[in-house]
Amino acid sequence: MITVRFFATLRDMAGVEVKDYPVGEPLTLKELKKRIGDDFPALREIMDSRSILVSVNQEFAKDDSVVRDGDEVAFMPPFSGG
Amino acid sequence: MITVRFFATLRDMAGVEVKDYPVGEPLTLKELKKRIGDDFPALREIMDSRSILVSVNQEFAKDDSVVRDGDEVAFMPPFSGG
Amino acid sequence: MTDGLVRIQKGVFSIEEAVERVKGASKGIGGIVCFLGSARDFSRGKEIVRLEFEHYPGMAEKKLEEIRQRAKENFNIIEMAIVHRVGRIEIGEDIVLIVTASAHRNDAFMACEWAISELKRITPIWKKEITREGEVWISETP
Amino acid sequence: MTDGLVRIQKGVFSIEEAVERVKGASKGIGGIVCFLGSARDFSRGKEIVRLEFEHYPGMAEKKLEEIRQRAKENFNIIEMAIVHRVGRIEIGEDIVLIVTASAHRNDAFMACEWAISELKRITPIWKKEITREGEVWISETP
Repeated sequence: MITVRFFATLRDMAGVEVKDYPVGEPLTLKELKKRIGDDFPALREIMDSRSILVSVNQEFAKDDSVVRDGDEVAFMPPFSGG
Repeated sequence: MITVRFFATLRDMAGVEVKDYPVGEPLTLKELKKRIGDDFPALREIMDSRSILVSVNQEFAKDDSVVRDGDEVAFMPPFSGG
Repeated sequence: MTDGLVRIQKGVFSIEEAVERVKGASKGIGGIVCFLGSARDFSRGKEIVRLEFEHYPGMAEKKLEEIRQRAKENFNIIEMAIVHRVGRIEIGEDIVLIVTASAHRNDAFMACEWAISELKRITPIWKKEITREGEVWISETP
Repeated sequence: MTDGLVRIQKGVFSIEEAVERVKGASKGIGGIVCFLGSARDFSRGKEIVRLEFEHYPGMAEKKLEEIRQRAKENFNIIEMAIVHRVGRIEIGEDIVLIVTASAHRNDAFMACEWAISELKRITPIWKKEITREGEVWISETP
């Protein structure tokens, strides 16, 4: 299982905060995004925007990062803390 | 009367905090310094040091500033607040 | 590990308490610089009713601690504390506090300015502005 | 005239109180920068027992107020407060506090750094360091 989290405006767009994806073999973030896009058409375009940050196990990651069973992936709009 | 005040190390050198000088005509700071130097030989050299600041009525002043009856003059070593 | 020097919390914080935590690190501290961010009543031409902050629990704290460690490596500072509030914040209330301490003031100023910029850049925290016309998540995009 | 925004006092001060005085100026304040100078235990290679500060009453307050006014003219800040203690100050205690507030943080940082430099340059306040070997007035010369 990969736990996918959406934050702030992305959560509003997805309509959920967390979505679990059962996985067999490890896959790339790019592949995972495709599956997420199928479930959440509203996110399909925005997920590929350069301003959206992605983390794997709470570290920043890129499209070619590999994710596997047990990982936590988060999709985050630009930060606005401070 | 001109009230002359000494601060910090200058007060220690003068041995007094305040000294009043009766005056008739207005005089320049340079002239006043000469009179102070006669009373306080320990200050004679240091008063002309470029690092010593002088104020007249609480505003910075120079050797050619004119002081008169009622004025307050202060001799101040370099500041070390903050 | 952080001795409470890096915190994300819902409630208000005390500046004095944070300064004391930092001062506890050394008697050689001569200069302390604090940055305090607070909630303004106007933003982008709109009157703000209140703010709401959301964070990524775990990752946000980790990033703040990373900022603290890197500040101590890269600037000549003795200690640093960061507190960021989340949840509902009223106008005039404090949002974030960064305290940097050094022997001499320039180092503390530099580290504090760097830290608040870095916090904004890498910490997963989001601000929502609540105005009379509605609510909007703040971020350049989308 | 200054509404207590510029103070020279013997007793300890509260950072929070000073911040509140500054915040009172406007709800448009978004960034506040504080500089806090405190008494270090070592200076010029000597162990310090305590400090004593002397000021020129009247002129010192006037110069602090002048710094506040010039800061408000020359930087894009909303308000500024300055507190400087005089008399006996123990190691670890605070000596001086400068609080600057602006809509955006860069202005507050710049004004705060300028103000502490200017305070040191033009305010008639003198520090005496008390060490085990004796007392010495601090100044570059004499």
